[in-house]
Amino acid sequence: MADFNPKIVAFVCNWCTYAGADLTGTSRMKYAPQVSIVRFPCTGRIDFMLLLKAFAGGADGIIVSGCHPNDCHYSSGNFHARRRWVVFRGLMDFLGIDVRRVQFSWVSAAEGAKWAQLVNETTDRIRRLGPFADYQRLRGLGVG
Amino acid sequence: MQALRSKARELLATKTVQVIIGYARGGGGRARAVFVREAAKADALVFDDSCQQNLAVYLSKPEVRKLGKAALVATPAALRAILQLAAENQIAEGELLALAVGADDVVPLTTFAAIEAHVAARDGDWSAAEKEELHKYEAMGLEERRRFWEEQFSRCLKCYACRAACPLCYCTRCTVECNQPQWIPVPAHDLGNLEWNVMRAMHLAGRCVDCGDCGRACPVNIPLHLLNRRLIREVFTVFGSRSGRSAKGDNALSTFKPNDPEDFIQ
Amino acid sequence: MARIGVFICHCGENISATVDVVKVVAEAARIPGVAHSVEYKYMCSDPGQQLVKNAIKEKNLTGVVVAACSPRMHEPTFRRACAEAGLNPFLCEMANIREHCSWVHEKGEATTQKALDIVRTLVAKVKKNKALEPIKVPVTKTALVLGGGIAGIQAALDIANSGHKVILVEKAPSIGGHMSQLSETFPTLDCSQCILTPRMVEVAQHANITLYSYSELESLDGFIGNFKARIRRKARGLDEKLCTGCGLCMQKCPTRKIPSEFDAGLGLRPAIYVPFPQAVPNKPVIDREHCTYYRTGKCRLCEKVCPTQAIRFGQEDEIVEAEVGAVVVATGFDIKHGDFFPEYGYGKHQDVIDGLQFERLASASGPTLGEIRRPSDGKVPETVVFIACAGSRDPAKGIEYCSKICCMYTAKHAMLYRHKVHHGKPYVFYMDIRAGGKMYEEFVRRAMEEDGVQYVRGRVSRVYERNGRLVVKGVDTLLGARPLEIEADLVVLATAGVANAGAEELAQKLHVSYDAHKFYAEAHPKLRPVETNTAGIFLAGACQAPKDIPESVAQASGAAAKVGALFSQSELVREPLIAVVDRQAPPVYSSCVGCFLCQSACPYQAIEKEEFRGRDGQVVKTVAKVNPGLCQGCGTCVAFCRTKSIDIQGFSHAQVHAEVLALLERGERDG
Amino acid sequence: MNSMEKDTRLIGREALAKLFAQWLGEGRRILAPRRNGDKVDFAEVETPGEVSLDPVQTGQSPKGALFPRVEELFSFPSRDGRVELRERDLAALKPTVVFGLRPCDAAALAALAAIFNWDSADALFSARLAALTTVGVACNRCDEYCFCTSLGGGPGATTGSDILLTDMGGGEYLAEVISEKGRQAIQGAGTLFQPALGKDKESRLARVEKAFDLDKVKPALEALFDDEAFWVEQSLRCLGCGACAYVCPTCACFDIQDENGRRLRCWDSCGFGLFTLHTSGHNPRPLQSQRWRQRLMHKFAYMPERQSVLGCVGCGRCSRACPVDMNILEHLRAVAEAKP
Amino acid sequence: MKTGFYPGCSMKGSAREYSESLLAVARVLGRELPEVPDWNCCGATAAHNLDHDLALALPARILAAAEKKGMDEVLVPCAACYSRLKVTRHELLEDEKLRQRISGLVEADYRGSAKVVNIIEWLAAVPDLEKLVKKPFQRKVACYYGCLLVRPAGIVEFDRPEEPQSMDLLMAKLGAKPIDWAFKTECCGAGFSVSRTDLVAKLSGLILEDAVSRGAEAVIVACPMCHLNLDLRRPNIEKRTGKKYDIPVIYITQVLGLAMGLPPKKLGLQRHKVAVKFAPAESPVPGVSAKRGA
Repeated sequence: MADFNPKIVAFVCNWCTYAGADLTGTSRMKYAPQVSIVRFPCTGRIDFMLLLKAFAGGADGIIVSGCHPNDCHYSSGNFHARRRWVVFRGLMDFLGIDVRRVQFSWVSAAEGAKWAQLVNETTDRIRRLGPFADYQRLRGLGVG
Repeated sequence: MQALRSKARELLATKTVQVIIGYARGGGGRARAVFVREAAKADALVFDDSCQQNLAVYLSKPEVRKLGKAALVATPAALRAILQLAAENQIAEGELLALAVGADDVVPLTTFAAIEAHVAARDGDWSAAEKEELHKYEAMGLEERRRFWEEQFSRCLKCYACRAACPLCYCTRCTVECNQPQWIPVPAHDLGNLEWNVMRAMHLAGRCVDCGDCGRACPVNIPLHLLNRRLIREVFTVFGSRSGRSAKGDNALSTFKPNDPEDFIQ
Repeated sequence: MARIGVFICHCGENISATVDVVKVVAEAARIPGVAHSVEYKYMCSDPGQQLVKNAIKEKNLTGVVVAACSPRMHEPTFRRACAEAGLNPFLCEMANIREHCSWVHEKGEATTQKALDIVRTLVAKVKKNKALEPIKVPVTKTALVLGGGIAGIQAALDIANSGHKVILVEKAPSIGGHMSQLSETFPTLDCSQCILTPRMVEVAQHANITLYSYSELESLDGFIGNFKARIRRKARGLDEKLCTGCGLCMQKCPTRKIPSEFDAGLGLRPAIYVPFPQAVPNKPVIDREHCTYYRTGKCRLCEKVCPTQAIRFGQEDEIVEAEVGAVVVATGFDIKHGDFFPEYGYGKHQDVIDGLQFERLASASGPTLGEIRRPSDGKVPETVVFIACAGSRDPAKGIEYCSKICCMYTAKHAMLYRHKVHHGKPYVFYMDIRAGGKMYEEFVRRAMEEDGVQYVRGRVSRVYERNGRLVVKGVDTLLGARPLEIEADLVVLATAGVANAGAEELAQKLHVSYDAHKFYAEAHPKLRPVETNTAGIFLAGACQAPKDIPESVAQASGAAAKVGALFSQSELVREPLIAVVDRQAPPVYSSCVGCFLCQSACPYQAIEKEEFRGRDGQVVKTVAKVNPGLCQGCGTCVAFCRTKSIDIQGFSHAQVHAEVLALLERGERDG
Repeated sequence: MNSMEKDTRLIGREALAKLFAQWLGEGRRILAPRRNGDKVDFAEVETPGEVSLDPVQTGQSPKGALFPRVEELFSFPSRDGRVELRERDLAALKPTVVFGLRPCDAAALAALAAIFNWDSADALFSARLAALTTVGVACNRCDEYCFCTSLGGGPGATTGSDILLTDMGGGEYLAEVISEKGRQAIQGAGTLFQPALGKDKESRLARVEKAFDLDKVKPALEALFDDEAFWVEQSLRCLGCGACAYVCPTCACFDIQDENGRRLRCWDSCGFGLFTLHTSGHNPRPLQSQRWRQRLMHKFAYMPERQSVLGCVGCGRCSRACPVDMNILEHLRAVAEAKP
Repeated sequence: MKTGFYPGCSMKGSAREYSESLLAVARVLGRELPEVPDWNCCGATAAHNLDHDLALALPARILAAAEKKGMDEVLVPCAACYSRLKVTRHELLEDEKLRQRISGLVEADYRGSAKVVNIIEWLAAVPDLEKLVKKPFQRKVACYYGCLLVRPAGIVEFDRPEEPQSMDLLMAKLGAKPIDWAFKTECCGAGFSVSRTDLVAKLSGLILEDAVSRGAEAVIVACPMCHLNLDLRRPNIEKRTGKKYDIPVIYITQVLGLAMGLPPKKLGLQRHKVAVKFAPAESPVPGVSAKRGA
C-alpha cells in the first residue's frame, strides 16, 4: 500500500486550523501533499453531509479540525460540532464504515507543527487502510 | 376500549374537540387510522396490540389540521412525539389533547405538562428483546455489518415511506429534495440509498421518539429503526438526554456541555 | 456562463520554486468556465493588481481566483482591486498555493498537482459566489469604559475630549486603581498621586463623562455600534446627591479596625469610608460586612452625625441600562497575593511583604506616612531584601511569563528605601534585569551605582526566621554559585502580576477571548493589539498583560482612537458574510419549517422568529429570521438546518459543495 | 398474436428444470419469484427449485425487468472540459425470461408499453421488451386485495404471457403456449412436454369475485373531480409516500437525473409533493388529497382515454404495501358508488 | 486496589527497621503488601549518572513486573527508589517511542497502569487513621522530607516542593506536634554518604541544629538515606559541630507503629544508632535499651 496515494480532504475552520496550517507554511514545515483543505468559518458550519460528499467523490480519508474547546472564534461552534461528530461516528460505525477514515482534531493558530504532524499521521493511517473502495464502489451499484 | 369509545363520544358531543384521531379495524386484521368527527361513529374506534402506528404523524398534515382541535389516541411513542413536536414549535399548547389508553381506562391529557408527567411516570428502558436486537448487529464485525447494511440498502426503493410515517419528518422540504446543490442523489442506487438513510438517521438524532414506524412502514422490510435506536442510545449515554420527554427541552445536538467527551479528537 | 479569471502568483520564488506555475496556468485554462489564466511574479504588486483589473475589464470576467498566498494575507488586497475594476469584491477568491502548498511540500509533480487542485476548487467555488453588498448598521456614539484605573481614566478622557459621551464604570468606591496606591513612579520618581489626581478630578467634572463608581457590569448584549449594557450600581448606603463628603461619619464610626484594602492591609479604616482622601467621588460607602448596624441592628451613629441626612441604610443595588456603541475594557490586573513560594513565608512572617505593600509603606499618604517601618514591630529595617521574579518566569512553580514591571519597581523600591533610610542595606535578588524602556536602564544603574543597592544575581531558596531575624537563603551565581545567607529585617517579594479575580467571568459577559492566564486576548498580537476578537470591544492597560503606566496610557489612547474612528461614522459597514433564511412567494413564504433548532445553537442570539399572516390576518407560518447585526457568520445554524433553509453568504451550500466535488475531480469523471 | 390455434401441453417439474437449463444455455437470464427473508420478489434464478410460487403475489412487481428502478439512458464522460457522448448499447441487453409472473402482472406489460411507446417509442424500453419472454403462472389462490376480475382480467387470463402455466397438482403444469415468443422459448424442447389430453385449468383457478362495476368508475371519477371534500375524506389517512407507486406493475412515472456524466432514468411517484412543484415555488397539487385523486384519475380516467388501456390490473400490491392500509379496492368502490 | 511492595536494597539492609515497621503497620491496617516479583535494583544513584537507558530500564523492568502481576500501585518506601520509579514512569508515558524502546530492552511491556506511590501518599490514603491511634505520640516533631520525595515537582506532583505539609498532617493525626522549621527539604548529603562524610556531617548538622533549636524532640523521616545520614552519621556530625545531639531520628512508619501501640521491637527501634528515648519528663519508650553506640 506504500505506493498508494490517498485522497484526503481537510475541513478546517478559518480562525484556528486554517491559520495553523498557514503557520505550518510560514514555518516551512513539510508534510504529505495528499491533503487538500476546504475552508469554513467554523467547525460548527461543517455539515456531516459534506463528509458523505467527500467520500462519494472518492476521498479515502477526511480530516475535520477547528479551534480547541473555549478557543472558538464564535465561542461555541466547535462545541456543537463536537456533539455532531460523536453521533456521526456512532452511526458510521454501526453501518460498518471504518471511523478511522475520519480524523477529528483541534489545531490552534499557533500549532503549525501539530498540523503537519496531524496531516502526516492521518496520511499514514489512510495509506495503511488502503483506498476506500467499499464506498467508492457504491457509485456504480444499483443502476440497470 | 369501551372507555375509549364513551370518552370519544363525550368529547365530540361536548364539542371539546372536533375530531378524534384514533384506530379502527382495517384490512387483514390490521389497525388503521380513523378520524371520527361524529359521536355516533365513535364505535368505530378500537384499541389493541395491532394499534402500532404513531398517529402523531397526522398532526402535521394540513388536511387533518383543518378538521379542528383533535383528541389523539396516543401510544406512549405518540405521547413522546407530541412533546417533541411541541419542543420543535410544531404544535402549541391547547391545540390538541391526548388520550392515553390504558388496560381498561382512558386518560385524557390536556396539557403538555400532563403529557410530560404521564410519560415520565411510565418511562422505562428498552425491553430485553429490543436490546438484544440492537446488540445482535453490534456484535457483528465491522465488515459483516457493512455487508449487512449494503444488502439492506440495495433493496431501498427511495419510496420515502419511512419519512412519511415518521411523526418528526414534518419538514415541508427535505434535504433529499434540495437540488441546489443536489445533496443526495435522487436515484435509488446504492450510493443514493446509503446517503439517504444516513441523512435520515442523522436528522433524527436527538429527536427520534423511538416509535419504530420507519421500520414498520418500509415496504422492503429494512430494519431502519435500528439506525435511530443506535443513535438514541448514543445520545442518551453520551449526552444523557432523551428526546420526547419535554415540550421545551433543547435538542441534544443544538446544545452542548463544555466538558462533552472528546476522546476521539486528536 | 461563467467567465473566471485565474491569476497565479510566483511570489518571487516562494511558489515557483516548488510549483510548476506555467503548468498550473495551462491546466487552469482548461477548467470549464475559466476564460483567462495568467501568471505573474508578484501578483500583489501594483502591476500585478493592474493585471487583474485590466483582465476584469477586457475579458469582462464574472469571477476572479488569485492563486497566491493565504486569503488571511491578501484577500482584502485583491477584493479591493476587483472592486476598483468594477467587479463585486465578493466574486474574488484566493487559492492558497503558498502556505498550504509550495511552502509545505517538496518540488515535484504531486505539489504542482495539488496547486492545481486548489485552483480548481476555488474556481468551482467562485462560480457559485454571489455579488454581495456590505451591511450597514447604525452606531450609538457613546462608549462604555470598564475600569477606572489610569488606563480607563485615560481612555475615558480621550474619548470624551473628542466629543463623544462616555460611561465610566469602576467597581471600587473610587477611581484611581493601582496607580493611586503607588508612592512614586519610575523612572522619574514623581509622586503618583500628584500626577494622577488631577486626571481623576477631570473625569469627575467632564461634561461628557458619566461616572458610575462602586458599580459593576451586569450584562452586555448586542453588537458593535449597538450594545446594551446593564450596570449594577452597588448600594453605597447613602444618597450621593446629599452627601458632601465632609467625612464626619468616618470620624464617628465606632468600627475602625478594618484592614484597609487601599493600604494593602497595612492600614486600618472604619466601616463607613472613602478608600483614600483624594477619592473620586469623595463619597463614602458603608461596608455592610463590618458595619455594626448591619451586623447587630444597632448603632446608626453615622446617620445621626450626618449633617445632610445622606445615610440610607435601606438602600439597595440599582440596575441602570445604557446603550453604547463601543466598549473599552480597562479592568487592570492584580498582583499575586500570597505565595507561589510557600518557602518565602509570605503570610507566615509579618515582615515578608509584597511590592504593593511596600508602595504603601513608602507612600506619604500611607499607614506610616511614608516612613519605612516594618509591619511586625514598626522598627525601621536595617537590611531589606527584595526578591524579584517571586513567581514570574517560573513555569515549574509560578507562571511562565515575565510580569514586566517588577524589575523597575524593585529598583525603585530599593532606591526609595535608601532615600528614606540612609544607612539601610538594600539587597536585590534577581534572575535578569529587564529595563527596556526610555530612561529605564539608566534608572536601574542609578539604583546600583548612586544608591548602592546590592544586586545579587541568583534565586532565593527560602526565607526563615532565626532568632528574631529573617534569614534569606540564596545563591550568588556571579560569584561561583556561592550559597548566600542574608539576615534581613524586611523582605519584599516582587510577586507576579496576574489577571483580576473576576477576569474570566467578565470575559464571558463580553464574549471576548482570554489566554491561559485569564488575560484578555487581542485580535492580533502585533497588528491589532487593542482590539478583541469581538467587534466593538477594545482593550486598554493591564487587563491584557502586565504593563507599566506609560504603556497602559499609550494603549488607552490607542483604544480611544479606535473608538473615535468607529464613532466618526453614523453607519457602520460590515462584511455581509452572514447567515440568511430562505424566503419565497406566498403561500410558501419560506422553506423553513420553524423548528428553531438553530435558535438554541446560535452563539449570538441572532435567530429571531418572523410570522407571516394570511389575508385574514391569521398567522399562517412562523419561520426563522437572522438579525444581520447580531450574526457573526459562524454558520453553526446552517449545519443544523434539515430543510437547508439557512445558508451563509460566502460559505454557502452551493459554494462548499462545489468545492468538495471539484477537489476530488482530478480530471477524470466517468460514469 | 392469439389468433393462432390453441397450443396446450403438460410439463413436469423435472422437465421444467431441463427447460431452465436450456434457457440459461441460450444465454438468457431467468427472473422469478425468489424468497429473501420474509419477502418474495423477482430475482435471478437458475433452477425451478429456487422459485417460490406460494405467496399470492410478490412484494414488488416484475416491471423492473422492463423499467428498472434506476437505469442509464446514455453517458457523457468529460475530461479536461471535453465532453463525449456515449449511446447505450442496446444489443448488449441480455435476453430475459420472466418466469412465474401472475396474469395480472403479465397484463400490466401492455399498460407499461402503452405509456412508453405512446407518442414516441422509447428505444431502451422497447429493446428490453423485445428481449423479454414471459412465462406466467395462473393463480390458484387469491386474497382480499385481489380484484383483477373487476378490471377484465382473471386468475387464468393469458394476456401478456408468452407461455402460461397452471399448476395442476402432483408436480404437473398445464402449459399454454400463447405467442410466437413463447414458441421460440421452447424450441427444441418438445420432448420435455406431454400432450394435455383435454385437461382443463378452470377447476384449478382461484375465485376472484367482481368487486365493483368498472363502467361506473370513469364517469364517476370525472364527475367527482372538483369534489374536494370527497377526496380529502378518501385520502385523510394517506401519508403521501411512494410505496404504492413503486410496487405497482403499471406505474411508469419517472424522473431524469444527470450524475457523474451519466443520464439516469429513475422511478418517481405522483404521490410526492415534489412531483408537481414548479421552480417558481408554485405547486398545482399542494395537498395529498389532490395527489391521491391524481393517482386514481390517471389510472382509471386518463390512461383509458389517452392510451386506451387501464392503468391498473387489480394485483392489489399497493393495498398490501401501504403502511397505513389504504386499500385501493375500497376507494374504487367508493368512487363507483359515490353520489356527487 | 492491589498494592505491590518494592523494598529496594536499603529496606533489606541499612533500613531493615523501616520495612519491619512498615510491614508491622500494614498488618494492623489489614493491608497485604506482596513484594514485586523478581525485583531488581532501581538504579539509584549510579545509573542515571552513567547511562540514561539503563537508568530507565531498571525501574521499567520493576514496573512491568508489577503490572504483569496485576498490581494497581507499587509502594516504594525508599525516597530514592521512589524518585527513580516515578521519573521513569513519567518519561515512558510522555514518549511512546521511548517506551517502546525501553520495553524492548527489558523484554517486558510497561503500559503505565501500575502507579508509583510513596509511603506518605499511601498512609494518607488510609481512611480515618486516627481511629487506630492507641497511644498518641505526643512529641514535638520535625518532619524531614528530604530532597527526593517532593522533587522534581513537575514529575512527582506530590505536595508543595519547598514547603510540604503531608507528613506534618499525618503526624498531627498521630497526636504529635509538628514544628515549623526551615530545613524540611534541605539536602542531607545522601549523594556523598560514603564518599564525602565531611559534607554529610556539615549538611545534616545544619538540619539537626535547626530542628533542635526549634525544640523538636524527634526528627521524622521517610527515607533510608536521610535516616542513615542523620542517625548513623551522628558521630561525624557531633565531631564537626562540637555539639551533642540526643534527638532521635524515627521512620514515619515507626511513629505510626508506636501510636498504634505496637511493641518497639517489632518496629525495629532498637536498631537505631541514636536511642529513641525522650526527655526525662516522659518515660523512655519501653523495651528500648538506653545505651548509646553499637
